Amino acid sequence: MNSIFEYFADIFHTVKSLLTGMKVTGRYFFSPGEIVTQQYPENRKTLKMYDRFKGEVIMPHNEHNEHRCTGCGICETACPNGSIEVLQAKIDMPDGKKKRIIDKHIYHLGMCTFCGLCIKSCPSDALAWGQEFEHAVFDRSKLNKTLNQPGSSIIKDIVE
Amino acid sequence: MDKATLKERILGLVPDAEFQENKQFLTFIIPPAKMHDLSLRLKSEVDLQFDYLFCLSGVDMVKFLEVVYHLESTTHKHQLVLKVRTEDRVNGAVDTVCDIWRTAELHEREAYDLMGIRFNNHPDLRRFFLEEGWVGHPLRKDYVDEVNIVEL
Amino acid sequence: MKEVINLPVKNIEEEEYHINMGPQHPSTHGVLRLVVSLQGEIVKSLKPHCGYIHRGIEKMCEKDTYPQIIHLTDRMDYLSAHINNHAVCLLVENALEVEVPERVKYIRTIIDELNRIASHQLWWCSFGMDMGGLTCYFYGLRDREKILDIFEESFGSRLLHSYYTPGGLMMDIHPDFQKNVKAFIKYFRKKIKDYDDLLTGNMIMQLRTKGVGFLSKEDAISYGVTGPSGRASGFSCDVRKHHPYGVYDKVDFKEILGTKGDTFERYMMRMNEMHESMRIIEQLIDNIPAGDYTAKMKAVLKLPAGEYYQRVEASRGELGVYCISDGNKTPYRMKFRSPNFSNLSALDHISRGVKIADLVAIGGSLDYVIPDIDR
Amino acid sequence: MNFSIYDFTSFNQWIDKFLNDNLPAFWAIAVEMVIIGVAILLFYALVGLFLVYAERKVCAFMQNRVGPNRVGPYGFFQTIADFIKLMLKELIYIRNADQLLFNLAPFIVIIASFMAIAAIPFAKGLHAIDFDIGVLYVIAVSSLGVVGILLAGWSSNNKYSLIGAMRSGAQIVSYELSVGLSLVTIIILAGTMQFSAIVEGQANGWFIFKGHIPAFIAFIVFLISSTAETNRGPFDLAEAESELTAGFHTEYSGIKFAFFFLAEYMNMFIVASIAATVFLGGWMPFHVGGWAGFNHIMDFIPPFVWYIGKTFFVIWIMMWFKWTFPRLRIDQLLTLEWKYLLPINLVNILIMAFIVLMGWHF
Amino acid sequence: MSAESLILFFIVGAFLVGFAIVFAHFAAPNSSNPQKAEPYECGIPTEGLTWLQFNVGYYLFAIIFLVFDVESVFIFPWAVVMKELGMTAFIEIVIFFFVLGLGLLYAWKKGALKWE
Repeated sequence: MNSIFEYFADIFHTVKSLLTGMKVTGRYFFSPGEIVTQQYPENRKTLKMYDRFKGEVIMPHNEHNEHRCTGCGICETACPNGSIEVLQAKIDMPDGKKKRIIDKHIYHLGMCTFCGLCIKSCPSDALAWGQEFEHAVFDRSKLNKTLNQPGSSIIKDIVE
Repeated sequence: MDKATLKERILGLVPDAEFQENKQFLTFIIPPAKMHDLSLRLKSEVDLQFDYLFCLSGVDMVKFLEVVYHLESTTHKHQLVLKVRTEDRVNGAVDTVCDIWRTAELHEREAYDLMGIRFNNHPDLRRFFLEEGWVGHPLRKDYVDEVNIVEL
Repeated sequence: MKEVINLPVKNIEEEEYHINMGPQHPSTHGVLRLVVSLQGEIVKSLKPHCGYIHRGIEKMCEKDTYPQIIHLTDRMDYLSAHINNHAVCLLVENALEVEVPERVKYIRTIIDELNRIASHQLWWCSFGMDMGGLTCYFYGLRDREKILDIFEESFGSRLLHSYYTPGGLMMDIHPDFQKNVKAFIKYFRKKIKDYDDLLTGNMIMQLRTKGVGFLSKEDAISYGVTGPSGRASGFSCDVRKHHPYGVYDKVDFKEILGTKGDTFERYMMRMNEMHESMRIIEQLIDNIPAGDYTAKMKAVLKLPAGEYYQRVEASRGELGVYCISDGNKTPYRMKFRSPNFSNLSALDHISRGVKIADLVAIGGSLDYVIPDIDR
Repeated sequence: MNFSIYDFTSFNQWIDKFLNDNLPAFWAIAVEMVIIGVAILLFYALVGLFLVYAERKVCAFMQNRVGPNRVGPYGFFQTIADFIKLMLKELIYIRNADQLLFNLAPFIVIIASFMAIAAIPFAKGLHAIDFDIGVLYVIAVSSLGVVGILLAGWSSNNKYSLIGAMRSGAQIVSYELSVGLSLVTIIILAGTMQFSAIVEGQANGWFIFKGHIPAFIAFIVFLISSTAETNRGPFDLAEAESELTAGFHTEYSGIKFAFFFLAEYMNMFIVASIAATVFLGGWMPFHVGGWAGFNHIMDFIPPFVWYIGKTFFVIWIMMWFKWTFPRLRIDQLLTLEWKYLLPINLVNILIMAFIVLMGWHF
Repeated sequence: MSAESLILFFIVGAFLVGFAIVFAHFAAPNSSNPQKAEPYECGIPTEGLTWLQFNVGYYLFAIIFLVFDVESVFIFPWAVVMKELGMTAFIEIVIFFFVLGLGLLYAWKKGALKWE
């Protein structure tokens, strides 16, 4: 007798638990306001990334096409993957001395793991995170970027 | 059991164990021949009960290969580090402990695969990560692979 | 005279055959290959084959400086990236005997627990999918998104953060961090009821998991099965309790311990841990002390020669970092005792004699992350 | 000619008469056949395409997603795009597969569903064949499709497929019984196996209300077991994607795969229409005793709409099942049938017979 | 329409599948290579024979199914005429079901309804 009671109790509990589950999905079915899908390419205009979003490493330039990079190469040694190459050039200073400045700051985006050590280690805060995240290209060589813009120069008050 | 008494206890079990200074754990270097016996007793004796092998690492110290066993007792909460050394870099072998601590089976396979330390009586000593027929053991200091290892 | 033909008598009971679950299989959560010996639908034994995504992180560590190692540990168990980072940071701090500011400890603890919740959410939805309930997957990911948004706001990335550095943090938390975390806890306490209604209470799921895939306490200890999977068997292995780090010694939380050791118990462990993690966060979130977000560290970190071992409780079990330093700025040998590696070793033992559908459920309940096994 | 959308009988007779008047007898039948064939084919394709779309939308809404929304308004043409894609995909021939059986399997699953559709009454006068053993016929034919699944799994030369096929074998031997017996419950009440007569019998109330408790239990049992028979929902063990990757159709590609997919949806449509016909009054409108005005409004809705509405309601419930529950294990599948559904069914039949004898039904 | 027209449905179904497969055969690209023809087993070559003796765990179920399926054929005609025959039919079917139920109960108790 007891087992028969258990048999029906089983059926009851099973049906009850299944209905509880169906209640959840049923509720979401009838509440389209809960939909969380983002319509990505359409919402490109309104899509705002967070301020600290790590899209890529950039070198901010001011309106006079000046950056803060001295070309010291600390970021190059800090990078664990070798995704930064700093090429230096020598220029003649007015006082006759030769001074090393940055020629090209090459950033291999394809090798970057976004650890942020270059930005953290930079003594003159020349590097920063960019918000751009649509990095897909057809040719891998396009991922090698030169961060300092052509013709740019260093901001005057940066001391090494 | 505190460190001092545990030290006495281990030295009582294996008199020729070599004590090694370490701030964190009590560390002993055990002769390879005695390792299996010692492990059995470490696990079974009531006041020791080292039933949890929480780490097994192979280390290449260039002069010798070393297997490091990190042990803990879940009842007495004391820890112990044992080391076994073998100087033969080609056929160097130590006794397996995977019949005592089952987790050692995969850890020993890993150590064999990457470090080239053989384990006697291991039930299934094959390469674990690398494919059969791979030449060399990558975690060794003298391993060269110009294709896959890129020096920056 | 009649010819007597001797037909080979085959015993069906004995005939086994092998199928491969993985490397490209919907249930393996990564590229793990399990060669399963089957007899009918019953699993006789299985052999794991790993290494499909082995990256040699331990070898790479030998040429990286300590701050550079952090970004490699992210990529081991990518679902508990922060906790992996924490292990290496603690190792370096303890070796150098650096006292990190209280603020850092609080923030790290909160973020570890958030990371644990996020990881368990992903486990929950993939477990549901393994059981055949696809809807679970979307609910789990929907709620995990909220945590990832908090992470992204504070550290800029969603999965691989590299947020901890030896001595502190990369940057201070976002000003909205506390507010958002509190909002999330409020939100998730509501949504976790859906989880219970949809899957936990479901009779089909309970029938499929209760009494299936039993692992005894002795075996759990012997196999080194830690984390929720080990605690389901009654193996008290919570590193947060036994070897406290961060501010775990200051918060009040229970170590969730099970007794039955079956698949359902392993499931319940993680469900309860999510509640417990929320409790921990609630205790800490309003009390983050003011202060610096990093301790003063030298420019080049050199660990004194010697051996160091650091254990933390990652979301899947005990993560150990074993480091041998020869006094240089790079470690001589770095070994990660990854929780999934040990948990995987018990899979063969657990799954003998179960059906192939149960194997998937057991795999889901052990919750292995393959990059952590392969390292 | 005058016919109404409420009764297709006169329309059929008109076509029949028109053809017979203008053509010799043989050609009249031939043209009639072609018309019916094209109509059925179109209907079949439309329902199949719509159901795939509906399934994707329903599961999307249950999962807080939007679902297909790229092709056409609200993604309405998504399945057509999918169909074109599948038509243009390569058919891969598997080494060592049993080519004959491998190619035969999609034929069997599709033909079985076509044969089943023949007996379903869509509206008054709108059914192809009105068997006097309609219920028995539909049960017999719809279970044929599983043979196709069995063949597909067996012939694929793939271990996952084999396990899937064996599981579907277990499903055949179990759930056919429950489907049959739950329909018997209603046949007792209706006293006939002819679909048109069953529907006519529900003019003054659907059987699910007329037979109250036993009819409702029979409806539930029918829903569960027919879900299992169509390899759907929590019973999709033959294609359990987390265990067997895709089960019996792992090796099928392109349009052959599409046919399994189509057949699954059509089988769902068939069992849903049987449920709608037998339990929910087929194309009969919903009436409430005494509410003359309400009943009149209900009568105004064409029978075909009633029929489609009820069918899609049942289909929606089956989709709801699928997107809520985790999958059963094979032994639980058999336990459910033999230890729960079968005894309940047998007792239910007796209760129903007793109620009918005593005249306690409405 | 008469039952003979069932053949029409058969033909339409066969036509649909046949036409689509033939169409796909011409319209779809065809580039065969040995790797493509391999049966799918998670990217690993299948080892051993695929058509193996499979230990079906539901052998006994199949036998019980046969019994019940034959019996249910008797139930259908009874169900149709049940109303007319009245009480006699009911009592007869109760006896019939009793025997059937005993059989099921016997199988249940003997453990035949357990997956091996």
